[in-house]
This record gives sequence, structure tokens and C-alpha cells, in this order.
Amino acid sequence: MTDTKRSSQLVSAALQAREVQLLLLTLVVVLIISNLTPNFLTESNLKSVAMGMTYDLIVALGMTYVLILGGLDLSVGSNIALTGIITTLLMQKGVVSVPVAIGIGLSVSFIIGAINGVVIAKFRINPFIVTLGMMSLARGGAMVLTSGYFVTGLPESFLMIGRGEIMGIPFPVIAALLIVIVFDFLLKNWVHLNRAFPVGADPDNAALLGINVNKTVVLGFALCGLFAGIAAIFMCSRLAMGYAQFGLEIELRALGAAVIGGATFSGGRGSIWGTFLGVLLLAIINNGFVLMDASIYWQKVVNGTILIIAIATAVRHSRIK
Amino acid sequence: MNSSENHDQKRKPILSIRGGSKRFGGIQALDDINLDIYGNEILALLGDNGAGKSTLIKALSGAHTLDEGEILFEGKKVNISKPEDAHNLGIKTVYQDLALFGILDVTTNLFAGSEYTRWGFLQKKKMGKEAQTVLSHLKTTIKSLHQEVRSLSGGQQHSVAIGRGVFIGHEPKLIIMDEPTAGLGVKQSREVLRLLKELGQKFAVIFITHNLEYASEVAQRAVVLCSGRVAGVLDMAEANHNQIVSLMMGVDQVVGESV
Amino acid sequence: MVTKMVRKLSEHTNLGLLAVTVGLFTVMSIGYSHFFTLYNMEVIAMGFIQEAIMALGMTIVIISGGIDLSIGSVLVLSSILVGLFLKADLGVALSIFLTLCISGSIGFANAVMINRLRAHPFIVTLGTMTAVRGFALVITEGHPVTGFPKSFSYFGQGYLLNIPFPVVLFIILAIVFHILLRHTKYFSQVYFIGSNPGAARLCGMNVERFRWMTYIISATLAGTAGIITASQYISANASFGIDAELRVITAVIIGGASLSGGIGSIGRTVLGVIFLAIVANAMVQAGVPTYWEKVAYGSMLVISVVLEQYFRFRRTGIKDNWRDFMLGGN
Amino acid sequence: MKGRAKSKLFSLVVSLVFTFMTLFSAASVYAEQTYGMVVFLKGSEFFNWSYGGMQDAAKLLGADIKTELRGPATWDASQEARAIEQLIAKGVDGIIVTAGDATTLNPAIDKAVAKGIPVITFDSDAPDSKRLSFAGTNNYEAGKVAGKAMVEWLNGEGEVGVSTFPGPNHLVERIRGFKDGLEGSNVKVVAECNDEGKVAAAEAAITAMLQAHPEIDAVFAAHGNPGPGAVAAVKNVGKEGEIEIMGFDFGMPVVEAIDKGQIRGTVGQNPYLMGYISMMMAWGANQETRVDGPHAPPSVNTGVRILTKDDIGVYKSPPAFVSGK
Repeated sequence: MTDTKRSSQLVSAALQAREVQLLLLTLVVVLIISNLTPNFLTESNLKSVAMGMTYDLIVALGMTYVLILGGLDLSVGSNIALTGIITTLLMQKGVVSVPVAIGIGLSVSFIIGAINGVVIAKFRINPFIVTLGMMSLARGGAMVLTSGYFVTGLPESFLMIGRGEIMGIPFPVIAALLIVIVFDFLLKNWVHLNRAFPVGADPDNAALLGINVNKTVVLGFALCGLFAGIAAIFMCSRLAMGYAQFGLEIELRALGAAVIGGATFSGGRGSIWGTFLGVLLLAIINNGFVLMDASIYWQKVVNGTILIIAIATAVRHSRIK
Repeated sequence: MNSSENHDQKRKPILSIRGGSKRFGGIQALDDINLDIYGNEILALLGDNGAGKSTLIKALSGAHTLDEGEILFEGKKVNISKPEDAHNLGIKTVYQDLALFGILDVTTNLFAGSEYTRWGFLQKKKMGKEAQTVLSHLKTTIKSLHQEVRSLSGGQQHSVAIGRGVFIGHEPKLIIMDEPTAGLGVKQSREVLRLLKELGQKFAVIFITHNLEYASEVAQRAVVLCSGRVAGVLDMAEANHNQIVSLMMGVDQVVGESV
Repeated sequence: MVTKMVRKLSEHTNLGLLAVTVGLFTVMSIGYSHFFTLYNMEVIAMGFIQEAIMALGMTIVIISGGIDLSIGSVLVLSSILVGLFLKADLGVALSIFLTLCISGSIGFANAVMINRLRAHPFIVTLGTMTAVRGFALVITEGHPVTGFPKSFSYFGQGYLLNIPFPVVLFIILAIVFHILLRHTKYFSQVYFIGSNPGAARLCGMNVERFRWMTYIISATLAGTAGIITASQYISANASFGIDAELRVITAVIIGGASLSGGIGSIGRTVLGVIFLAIVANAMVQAGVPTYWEKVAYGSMLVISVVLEQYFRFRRTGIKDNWRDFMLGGN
Repeated sequence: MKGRAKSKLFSLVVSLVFTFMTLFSAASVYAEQTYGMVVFLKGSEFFNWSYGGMQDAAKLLGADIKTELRGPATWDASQEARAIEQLIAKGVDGIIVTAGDATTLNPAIDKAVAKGIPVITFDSDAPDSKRLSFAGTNNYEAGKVAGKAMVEWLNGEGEVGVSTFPGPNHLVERIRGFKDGLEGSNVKVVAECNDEGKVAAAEAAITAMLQAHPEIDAVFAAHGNPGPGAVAAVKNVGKEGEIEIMGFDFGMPVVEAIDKGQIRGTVGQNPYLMGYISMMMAWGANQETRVDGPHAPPSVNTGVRILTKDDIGVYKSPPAFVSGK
């Protein structure tokens, strides 16, 4: 008797979890699409969905983290462009070896994020403005460096990062999944990352309790930058080029996915797996769009509507009882 | 002559402020503050609004730094420039607004800033167990440690804040309670006072309040602040309400011998 | 006397920015023969007119503690709609009226969603931004809307007292909103609501109702900008207004409004708008390499807010609380 | 008060910096003539070719002729019109413009002409404006040539998927031309996908399209960006060598893919020549000649051809482009 009661309680608790809701929703969408078109559940299509969502996913992880901190980062797309161009230019010119170029690229992305964090924390300026400025700056930097030309002629060993496969799964997909698992674990268990929750929920209280808010904020934005850098490496490698227009609007998609996944703008909330499912859901829906030959003009409308619906459901979930 | 002097002779103060001053723009919030607090005593910190009480405790808890003056802790000069410093010394503060994270769960709230870690990793099981012990120690019933704190009752929230302030993290040596009875009903206030007395037997406690009855009930001594200065130090056993009120209001009157 | 005037001026505007703007203007006028000409003044004014008009609404939204990302999309939708209405022979007046109503209702929808969902305005208006621009694409399928009646071109190309009509309209709107915000009881609530919505609510202000108003104004002004754009180019195109919201927010923030709400004024925004309009023109006049433009804009935004914050800190000695500027709250 | 004094001092410093900045870049004022190029998307490799052509022509015409490039970084027709107006106000001697959306640009172009500034359109025309001449291949024609080549590639029978994105009119025209080029054969367009105009989004979009239509024999990547995405997409569905890819323009990634045999051919217009000829015509319009009145043809067709592995070599080294000035 009590057993069934408890288990039903468990079920209802589980149903209230954002991740479970999203998983169910995703399954429903998959069912609908796979019923409407036979081409959805094919190996190569799933592979392309997985590959297509990789960049958004990696960026969205960093975005989730800064959302938990109570901030946001609009500069990730420009960060991708600049990091990618610096990395590929270094390789193309043969200035340094591939691993060193990647190392420099990742450091650049990390530093861009850290600059965001330092300006935000040091001068107490709204992250929206700071990252908006950085968005312009980094994109401008990418354009100045290339004048709009593609950076091509990259070494074969670099291209393997994006194109290699392990058991038929593209390497970036595996890497992204690993990053999700590791980052989720660290966020939940590593104290330096975990402190994003109290800091985001109420930074002033956190400071009173002796948490170094500045450090947490700077680290958070730097990490977000680093994730953008990782996405940039995969993007450049997979597409075999660096390009100043890479990553346009990715910040908006990443924000959307993180919010769908349960992160809020007031900070203190957000889940890595929720974000994962958010990105997955958007990727599947956009894939379904093409598979079903829906008019390309409707795609934006649907994406915007999904975002609004997501907020509606997310808020019900988090509202004070 | 009186009990507080006996105290003095028995041992050294755990914390002393010498010549503490603090300005905000044009306002002298603290002006040449000198005070001592001893172990195993409850010191009531009294004063009207704006008298400098919260500036003083913020200086002790690391939220502000003094412009001038020094703080001696266990006889040694210490520098409290950020909350961490205070935590490390064992100065624990329970803030008036509780400083809880509404949307986070009970355990996270209890351990925020003083998490148990091994190699930087959270020891969640250990924290969960500890949380249970602390809460049962405070005689609080909270259904689940995974509840969001904002869904708890006012009394429960108080317990979480006190539990965090007192029992979690570094061994407390000096506990600062900022208006712990504010916003509580009579029954819950009594509960807090009982807890205060209990704590006072083990640690030094600074108890900030407006309520003179509560102060005289639990505190051995009281420091009265007025316009950023120490208006008087009283022995609660001998002081009467009128004396205290006139000190608080800054009415010039020589009271007691312990000034 | 002078200090009194300076103080009086500083109440209305951002002195540092004013000095920089005047300085830049002087330097450009001396250094470049084509800068200080009547024609170039017109180009400067008309070159930023969409953003200028929308910045007025955005100022009110930002002072009230919100943000509206959907204005660029409302602009494009309104320019397309007014074209379609005109082509449907509804007449100029009715077409404009309908377009403004539809624009305003998008703002209303934003406000209702922010109120009902208790979601951050950023994410709500991000949703409408995507959906509305998508809708503009659906209507036009990428084809420009053309063939407007001649009479319609006045709103974008006509002159009143030798001043381009859109500029006159902007001046009138700026004065009206300035008076409203400074001198009417109802609109001056915006400052209370922006700096502390909870307290404003306790003082009997209807924050939710007020939010309707701010977002409706913002969207209606975006609609107005859309109509003017359509009239200016006698065509409408689904590409109009891309990233306009970012330029508008930049102008408002450089003017000195604070995204945490409660701070800002029409005067400051107008200065911010003028500054950016001059900078855009100065970069072309001075032949700044095109790819450096973005770098310049980004640095100006960051540097201006950093300086403002630095001097505020120096003046008051008070560092903002974290929760006052991070996105939380609301 | 002290802070305010500092603030004033600071403004002074900023103004000084501005002064130096502007005076420093003031060199261009003393150039005898300036010609401006306005594009609807700066940072596009295609337009860099055109600008390269323009620069080379300017160099040929005289050392005192300066050129500059302007245009929005994201495509917005009204922003492009503004760029023209800013150049008019600057008093340039000629404007070379590619009309992202002709109708929107007409008023600005006419204004320039009314001020006595010759305007040449290139790549995308604005035929209803008072522009002096047009150099380029119109997009409809280019699309048609592509369509005809596609019919040839597929031997008159097959199904084609198109990768494009909603918005720009020139793409609409190009695809209309492409479809008309297929007319009279058994080749038809069975699907269109939205690559959002982005290199990175193209792969997912085209792969999905190939999934939905396994019968597709060829992909037409209708603008500069989706070509490499199409290569990856074909690889994803394991049909390398089975699906023909036709690219557009010759951005480096497309050139490389053609070199490797992954893309069979690309629709090559001649952006370099467009810029070159436009510059010549704009300059020419400012010169006194024995001919009275304008002496530029209404349009110059710079030609279009399908570039394959055999003739892509020239395009492996795009014109050096240093400052964007």
C-alpha cells in the first residue's frame, strides 16, 4: 500500500523534473516525425542530426553555466569566429604545429571569456552589455584578420579531428558527449563549479558566506569562452576552413536551448542534461522540417514559437508554490 | 567589583576592537569603538537604528573593513577584510535577513561556502548526514533536505540559517546573531532564545536586538551604541531599562561603573 | 553661474559624452571639408533615423527594467505590412493606422507574456524576435514588396520647413516623451518601477499594467520606424532592421541608461543617438577601413560603460550590489 | 565634485585621442579622387574579388585615385542604402554598388546621380535606377546557365536538391533562372533546404534533404557558402561520387573541393572583371572626352561559365586584400 503510494509519488516527482518532461516531449516529436517520414530513423540521418547539433551543444553548455551564474554571454558566436581564424591562420602559415595552434586558439577563447568576466566582476557591469561589446569586438577582429577571406589549406592532421570516426560515430559527436558527461559530473560535484548555483541564486548572500563571487564569475565566463573555442576547433576542422562569419546567431540558439532545458535568467538554475535535451529537441525539429519538405520560410516562425512555449512550461515548473 | 570585572580577571577577551572607525561618504558610521567580548558569554549589542550596529557586525564578519582601528582575536591582531577571513577565524554570523538561497535546497544552503570536499570534490553523503544531525540538533522537522528553502516555513528557514551560521564549517568561537528574533512569533522567539542560551554556554555570542526584555533575559552584558560611539557597557544583572533607553537615545547621563 | 548651468545640464545629459561628441564634431568639421555641410547633416540625421525613433521607446523599456529585442523584427514586419495594405488600396491613413495597431499588439503580446509567464523580458522578446522575423519571411517569401503610391513617400522623403519629415517627427516624439517622463505623474512612475518594482507595487503602482504600456510604446515606435523605412525606400524587404535592436540598445546604454533599470532619460538617449550617428558618418568621412568599424563600435560600448561605472564608483564610493546588475530579479 | 573634475579631464583626453585618430587617418582627404564600392555583405570573398579588380583598375588609372569598401556586415538592404548615402555626403567621385535589393537602393542611387556622382552597379543590378551602367551577369541568367549545365551533367534526366536561404532577392532570381534552365528536360528540382546562408548550417540541412529524397542525383548549392557543406553531406549519406554537386562562385573551400574532385563544378561569374570594368566606367564618366554626354553601355555582360577542375587554377590565389580601405 505505502509502497505503491511511494512509487506513485516518485513517478510524479520524476514527471516534474524538467529533464523527464523534455525527454518525453522529444520522444513524442521523434514518434511524430518518424511516422510522417520514413527517412528520419535511418543511421545516416541520425548521424547527421548528431553532427549538426554538436557545435550548438558545446556552446550551449557554456551558456548554461553562465545562465546558472545569473549572466549570459552574447559573444560566443564571435568568439568562435575569432578563435577559429587565429587557430587556422597559425596552421595555414605553418607558424606552429597543429597541437600548439589548437592550444593557442583555446587559450584565446578562454581569455576572451575571462575578459568578459573580469569586466563584469570588476566594474559591476551588466553581462548583457559587456558581452554585446565583446561580440562586436571579436567579430570585428576576425574580419580585420581575414578581410572576409576563408582560411583554407589546413593540414590533414587537423582535419581528422572533425572528420575522424570511431565505430562510425564522428569524433566531434563523441567528444561532445564526453564533454557533456564530464561537465555534468563536475558541475554537480566539483566545488569550484558547483558554487555557480549559490552565486547565481544570490551573489550577495554568497559573498557574505565567504564564497569568492568574483572568482566564480570570471571562471564561469572564461569557461563559456573555452567551450566556444572547443566548438570553433571542431567547426574549423570539420568544415576545413576558418571564416569570419562562423557562429553567427549561435548565441541565440544556445540561449534558447539552455532555457528550454530549464535554465532561467534569474540564475541559480540550469541542468546540463536539460540543455542537452533542449539542443536535441531543436535539432530534431529542424531536421524534421527539411525531411518533410516544409517551406523554408516557416522555419524561423516555428523556432520562435518553440522558444516561447518552452519559457511558458519552464516557468510553471519553477514558480513559487 | 561586579561580575564583568571578575570575568576580566579570570581570562583574556576572545575578541577586542580598539579604536574602530568607519566612514561612508560624509557619515561617520563608527567612531572610535572599543569593546571586548569574552568566551562563554552573551553580549547584547543594543542601539537605535543607525547607531552603527550593523556596520559593526559587518566589520567583524568581513563584509566591511574598518577605516581605522584594530581587531584583536584571541589576543592576536587580525585583519578581517573579507567574509572568508572571518569564517577562518571562527567568527560566524547569522544575518537578519537570513541570507538564504530561496531556490536552492536545504543541504546546499547549509553548506554554501563551507562545503565538505575531498580534492575539491563535494562529499555529498557526508554533507547529507551532517545536515540531518544539525537539523535534529536544532529540533527542526524538515520533510526533505532536497526541498527548496523558499518552500519552508519562517521558523524552519531560521533554523537553516542558524544551523549554517553555527554548526557548519569551521568550529565557531564567536557567533554573531543579527536580530534573530525579528519577524518571529512569540513561540518561535522563545525557541531561538533557548538556543541562544545554550550556545552562550559554549561560545562567545554577540546578540543584536531591539528587544530589551530578550536582551536582559539571555545576555550577561550589553554594549549600547549611539551615533557610532559606544554609549555604555552595562552589566545586565544591574542595569535597568530606563538607563539603557536613555543611553540608546543619547541622553547624557552617567550610568554604571563599567563605562 | 557656469557651474550652475553645468549642474543643470548634467541633470539632463551625460556631460562626458557631450564633450566627446562636441569634440568629435569639431575635429571632423575642421579636418574634412565634406563633413560640416547641410547635406551631410541631413545624411547623418537620416542615417540613424530608424534607430533614433526606436531608441525613444527602448529608453522607456530599459528605464523600467526591461529590454525589447523584438523591435528590429517589428520594424521589418511593419514595413512589409504597410506595403501590402497600400497595395490592397486601403489608403495611406488606414494602412498606417492598421500597421501601427498590429505593431503595438506585438508589444502588448510581449508584455502579457512577460507578466503571465514571469519570464525575463530578454528571452520572451528573443522568442518574438525570431517568430516575427520568420513571419515577415513567410509573407514575402524573400521577394521585396514594391509599388507603393507616390503620396506615401512623404513620410520618409518629404520635408517640413526644410527639415526631413522623419527628423521632425523624431524631434516631436523626443520632446513629447521627454515631457511625459519628466512632468507627468503616470509616466514618471517608470523610474520607481525600474529601480524597485516590489516597492513600486507596494506604493500602489500597477507594474503589470505599466509594462503593457512600455512595450506597446516600444513596438509602436518600431512600427513607426518601419513605416518610415518603407516610405524612405519605397519598398520593403525582409532583410530590414537586422541587428537594429543591438544598435538601439547600444545608443541607449552609451547615452547612460542602466540595464538594471531606474536610470536613464530621453535627453541622454538623444545624445547617445546623435553620438552614434556622427560616429557612423565620421568613420566613412575619415575613411576608417571598413573592417575596423565593428571593433570600434564594440570598444566604444564597453569603454563608455566602464568609464561611467568607474566615475560613479569614484564619486559615491559605493560598489553596486551583485544582484542589482546581474540579470536576476524581475 | 572632485570626481566630476576628473570626468571632465577625461573627456578632454578622449577628445584629444579622437582628434589624433581622425587626423591620422586624414590622409585620404588629400587624395585627388576617391571611389567607393558598396556591397550588401562585407566580408564576402566574392566581393573581395570585385574589390581587388576595382583596386587594380584604380592603380592603373593613377596613383592619386583611392578606393574604399563599405557595406553592412549582416545583410540589411536599408543599411546598404545608408552606406551609399554616407558616401555621397563624403563627396566621393564615383560609386560602384552591388544592389542587394534593387528597389530599396533606387532612391539612394538616384540621389547620387542627381549630385553628379556616377554610379555603376555590378553583380546585382538596379535597372530602374538612374545608374550609369551595370557590369555583371544577371542572376537569372547565371542560374539559367547553371540549369543548362546541370541538364548536361545528368544527361537530361534526374532530380536536383537546392540549398539556399530565404531573404535575398538575387537568390530568388538565381533559382528561378536555374529552374527555367532545366525546362525542356527531365531534370527537375525536387527539394529546397534552408542553409541559413551559413557554412556550418549547410551540412545538416543538406544531409537532411538527401535523407528525405534519396532519389536526388545532384545538389545545386545556390550561393557561395553551402558548397563544402554539400560535400560533407554527400559523404554523410555515403553517396560520394554518386551525387553531383554544383557550387556557386569560387570561394577557396569550393575551389579546393573542385580540385579534390568532390565538387564537379561551380558557376563562375567574373567578380574581378566586374570590379575592374565598373571602376573603369565610373572613372571614364568623370573624364572629358570628345564624345558629348555619357558614353557607357547600359550594361556589360561579364559572362558566366561553369568552372571545373580543368579551369579552376586561376582562382587558387585570390587578390591580396590588406586593409579594406
